[in-house]
Amino acid sequence: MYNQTEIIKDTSELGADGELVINMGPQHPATHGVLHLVVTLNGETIKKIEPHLGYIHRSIEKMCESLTYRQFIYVTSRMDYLSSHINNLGCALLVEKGMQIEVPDRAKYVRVILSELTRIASHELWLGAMAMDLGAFTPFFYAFREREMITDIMEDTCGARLTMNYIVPGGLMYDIHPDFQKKVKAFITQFKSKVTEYEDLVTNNVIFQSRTKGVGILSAEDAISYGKEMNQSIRIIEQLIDNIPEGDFVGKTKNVLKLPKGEFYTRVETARGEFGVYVVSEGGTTPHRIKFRSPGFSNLSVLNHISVGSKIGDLMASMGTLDLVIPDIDR
Amino acid sequence: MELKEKIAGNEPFPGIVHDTPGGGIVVSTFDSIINWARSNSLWPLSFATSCCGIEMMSTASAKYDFSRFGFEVARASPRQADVIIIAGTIVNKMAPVLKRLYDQMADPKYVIAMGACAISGGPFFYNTYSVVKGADHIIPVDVYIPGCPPRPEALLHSLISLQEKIKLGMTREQIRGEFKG
Amino acid sequence: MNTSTIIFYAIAALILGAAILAVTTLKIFRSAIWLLFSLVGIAALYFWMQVEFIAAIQIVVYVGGIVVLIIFSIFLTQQSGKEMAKPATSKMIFSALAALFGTGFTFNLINHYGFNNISAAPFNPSVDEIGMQMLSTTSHGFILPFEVVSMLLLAAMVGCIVIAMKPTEATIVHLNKKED
Amino acid sequence: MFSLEGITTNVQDWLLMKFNPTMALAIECVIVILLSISLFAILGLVLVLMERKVAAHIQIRLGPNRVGPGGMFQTVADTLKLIMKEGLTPDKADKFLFNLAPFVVMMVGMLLLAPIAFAKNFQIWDINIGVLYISSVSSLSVIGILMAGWASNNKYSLLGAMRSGAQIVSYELSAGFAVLTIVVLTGSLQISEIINAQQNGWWIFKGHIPAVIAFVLYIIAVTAETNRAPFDLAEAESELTAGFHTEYSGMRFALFFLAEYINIFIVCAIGATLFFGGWMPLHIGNWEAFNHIMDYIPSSVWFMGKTFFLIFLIMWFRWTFPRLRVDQLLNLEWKYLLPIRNMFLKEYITDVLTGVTSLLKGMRKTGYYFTHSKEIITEQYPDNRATLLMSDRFKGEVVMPHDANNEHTCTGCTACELACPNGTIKVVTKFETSPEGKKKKAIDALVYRLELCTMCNLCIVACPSDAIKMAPNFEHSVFDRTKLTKVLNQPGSKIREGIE
Repeated sequence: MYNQTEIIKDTSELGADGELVINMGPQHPATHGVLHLVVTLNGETIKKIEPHLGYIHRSIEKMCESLTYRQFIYVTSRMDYLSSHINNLGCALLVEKGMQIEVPDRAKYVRVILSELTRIASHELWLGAMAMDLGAFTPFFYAFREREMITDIMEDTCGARLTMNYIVPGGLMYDIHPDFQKKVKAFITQFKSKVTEYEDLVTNNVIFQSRTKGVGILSAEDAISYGKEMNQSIRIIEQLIDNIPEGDFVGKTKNVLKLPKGEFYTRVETARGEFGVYVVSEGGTTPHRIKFRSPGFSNLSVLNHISVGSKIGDLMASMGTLDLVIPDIDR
Repeated sequence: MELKEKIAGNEPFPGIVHDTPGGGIVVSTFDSIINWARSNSLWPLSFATSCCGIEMMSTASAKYDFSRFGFEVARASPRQADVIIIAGTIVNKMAPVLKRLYDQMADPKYVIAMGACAISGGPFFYNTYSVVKGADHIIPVDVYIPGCPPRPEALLHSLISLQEKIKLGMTREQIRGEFKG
Repeated sequence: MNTSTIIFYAIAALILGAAILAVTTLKIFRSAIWLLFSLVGIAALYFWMQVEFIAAIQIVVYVGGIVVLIIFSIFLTQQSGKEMAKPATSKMIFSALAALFGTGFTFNLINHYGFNNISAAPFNPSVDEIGMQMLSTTSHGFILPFEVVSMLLLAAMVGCIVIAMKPTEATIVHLNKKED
Repeated sequence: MFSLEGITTNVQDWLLMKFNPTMALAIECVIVILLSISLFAILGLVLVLMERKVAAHIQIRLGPNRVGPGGMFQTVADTLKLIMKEGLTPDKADKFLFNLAPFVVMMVGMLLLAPIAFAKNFQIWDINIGVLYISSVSSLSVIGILMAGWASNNKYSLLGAMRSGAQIVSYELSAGFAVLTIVVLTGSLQISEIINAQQNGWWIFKGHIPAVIAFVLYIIAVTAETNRAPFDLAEAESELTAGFHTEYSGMRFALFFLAEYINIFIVCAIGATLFFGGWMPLHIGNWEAFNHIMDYIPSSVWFMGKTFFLIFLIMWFRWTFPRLRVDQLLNLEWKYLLPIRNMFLKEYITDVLTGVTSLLKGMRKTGYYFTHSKEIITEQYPDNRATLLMSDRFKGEVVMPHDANNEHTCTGCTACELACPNGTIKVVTKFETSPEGKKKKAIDALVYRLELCTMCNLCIVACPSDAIKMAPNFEHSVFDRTKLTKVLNQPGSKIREGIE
């Protein structure tokens, strides 16, 4: 059944003018998953990139139409799994907006802190993976050391390391772990002391700079701005961590959630861009139509534009900076 | 359970040491030496489709460090890999690619299905038209680890189980070889 | 027949065999590889003669330089992987005859030259001696050929740079116009 | 002073006594071949293990430690496995060249061993053009790589091979220049003479700035020539999967793998010979006592020590720096290592200085972690299983707690089944007749399919009687998929009194 379709184009022949057409992916270490790029090369210079999608298309949008408003949140964790928390938040916000549920302050604070932690974790992974794409293996291990601290915090509170499913419409699934504040503070101290390390190893490294400078529209400043974003996240967490108000962690909700008839849209900023949820409701317990605006998809579309004319090694650099999560693109 | 106990103690080099004056002689069979070598040198193919791939990276990271078992030589080329860890969902479009990757690997080769998606389709078992309901519909799987995604320790546990399976002569190839012989 | 002679004939067989394969194989890349073996064999012959310096130079220049260059140019041609068509029988016979004639002619020349027995004269292949000879201006010095060759190399390098130079914007526009 | 001189002379004397000279020579040849093959094998095993351990310690982890004491047999297992693994040849490959290529690469490595002086008077062939011999023979290895890349009939391999070719051919120039510095200082190409010239001080100290610059050039150039990171473009994993050896498997891949390390050993041995005096002990001016003590250390130890120091340096580079791009690689060679560019001297010097400082900063960081084993954060699963603290909230699997009387609190209301998004839980109910003759609904089986479960916790939240909960178990690996379908209620269990 599966081998009836011939999917990989036979590109064994050379293209016109001695161009070399290579299939990068679906299984290729640089594509961070199962992206298939048909790259046309002239020597080492890229002439054209055609991304082929669908290798991880799980029809999540269609699937959500058969799930209730409580259930559909958990699927969004599997889209952009590096910012699963933020995806969940976006969906929960939509439901809350649609039903006008009041969310207690405590839940709001915790949601923001966890989202920012997720963002840092995602960027840590980006840093490691980007360095790895450029051939440096060690920063990956240093970045994951700090990332592990975050996943520990997540595990304590949410019970999972990656796909949390902690946010429910109206608040949180259960209260934070008693050690939560202590651990977050410990993480902040550790992280601040290690940022210089990343700079020494990665952002200030002459090879890294020359690999990223002038590559596409994303340059060394972008690499640094990622670091700045992590610092901002740290600042947000610092402001909130001591002030988590007491009170309920979940607002009062009905047992069965029903969105009123109409169209709803919310958006949140995930680790790699704007994530939007658009729902058309017919008033039932499940969405009538749902559409996610995923950041990865728009990021990918820029790839051809920024890579034409650069070297094949640059492709890795620009794909690294785009920080693609393929299941987020294919959904 | 019995597997768990076996895993707890990592056997050294297979064989019996006979003490003789002035030293010792290790007596071992050729088969068990080969199995020992194969089980201790499982080079994974760097293949990941979704979330479980991140946990695979975590397993490689310093805290869990699967290099302690000698698994760290992740090969990008299927020709040089021994074990393919299916980390993530396999959709219908990916299925022939996965089959091809598996065919490209040199014998002996092992397969670990990591996470609910690879075992059965997991979250996408119902309601989706595009997901393969279990990677074992495409290629034979040696070890299954449930979880969504499984912890890094769980992946290590499955790798140790695979080692144990190889040492006990329970993999598909070994069993097939016995029938032939 | 002592060991030394056996080694000589072994090396000679390698050189000749590789050379014949180089011209008869139908795959162009293989042909380059056989040429390489032939050249390595010649280097081995130099080693056998204990003129190590020449042997090393043979490897550096011919194997490390020329053959790599040839291989690169083969890579850049389009159909390097394809087998070439078998040449016509008449052509083969003609080339075989030509080769035979050439061999016979050379053999005849060498045979009639009557080499003097020079084994008595000391033979000094040391590096400094070679250097001296290369730059000496006496009657048996090699300064003139040395300089001429360097001129040739310079010309070749200039040619390379001209070919490899990136065309300026103006020329590209000009060329595009021509195409239209 | 201990040296291997005695052994070689003894062996030769004994052989000459027993056999005629030709036979003795033949036997010596066999001995040398056997020795170099075993040296190859041992060096390969040791260097690969060393690389993995160095990498691990730089990367704050432990590295191989479970196969044999301290992981000593890890590479033995790897080698055995590679030998026993199937060797595939792609369908449309040029089979002859494909099979030949790894042996060419290997043979080059073997030939290069000949002029290396491992200890005082312990050298296979003290050829009078030693240094030239090495640079000429090492240029042969590029042929093997080009052959491998072309014969594989794979585009990634071809790209890798072409990169490798361009790289080796151009960096040979720099390496040659660096070597020539020492040749000029010594006035000889012979390895033994170069070593003897360093009796009163190694060239790196004696040669002042030119020797130091030459050494830096040499290290950079040989790192490139051996295709090591940051110049590992030929097998750049993230770009070209595995470069020129993408299609190789089993034994033939092992040969490439081994040849890489042998090449590193050789270039480092040559570097140690040229700049650090080979087996020559450290002598300082007139410090007679000091020099005397140094002489007591065997010459082979000196040689190996220096060589392994350089090998460590090259490994340190690999685990610190990102890879260069192909045009930058050639820029570095032609514009910086061979400064032929219309560039102001000031600009050149600032470029080099800023570059080198940034690289050194990175190396300091990795060096810090290498030397501070405290920083290692590896947790040793499964050895730490007893002490492993799992968060009690960790969602590992759904369980149904039973009390001592084998009673649970599940009423069979199917709330969990309804809440589950993908049908993981299935409640099979039955009707029990109570003693009073009333029919009452109860569960027959709560079927839980762990293979499907996504640990979303919705069932737990939905359960009105707290009958099920998440347990922090994670060791679920099985060989058989059907074992993952579980019945949560224990056999013979019944609902606790008073639960409705």
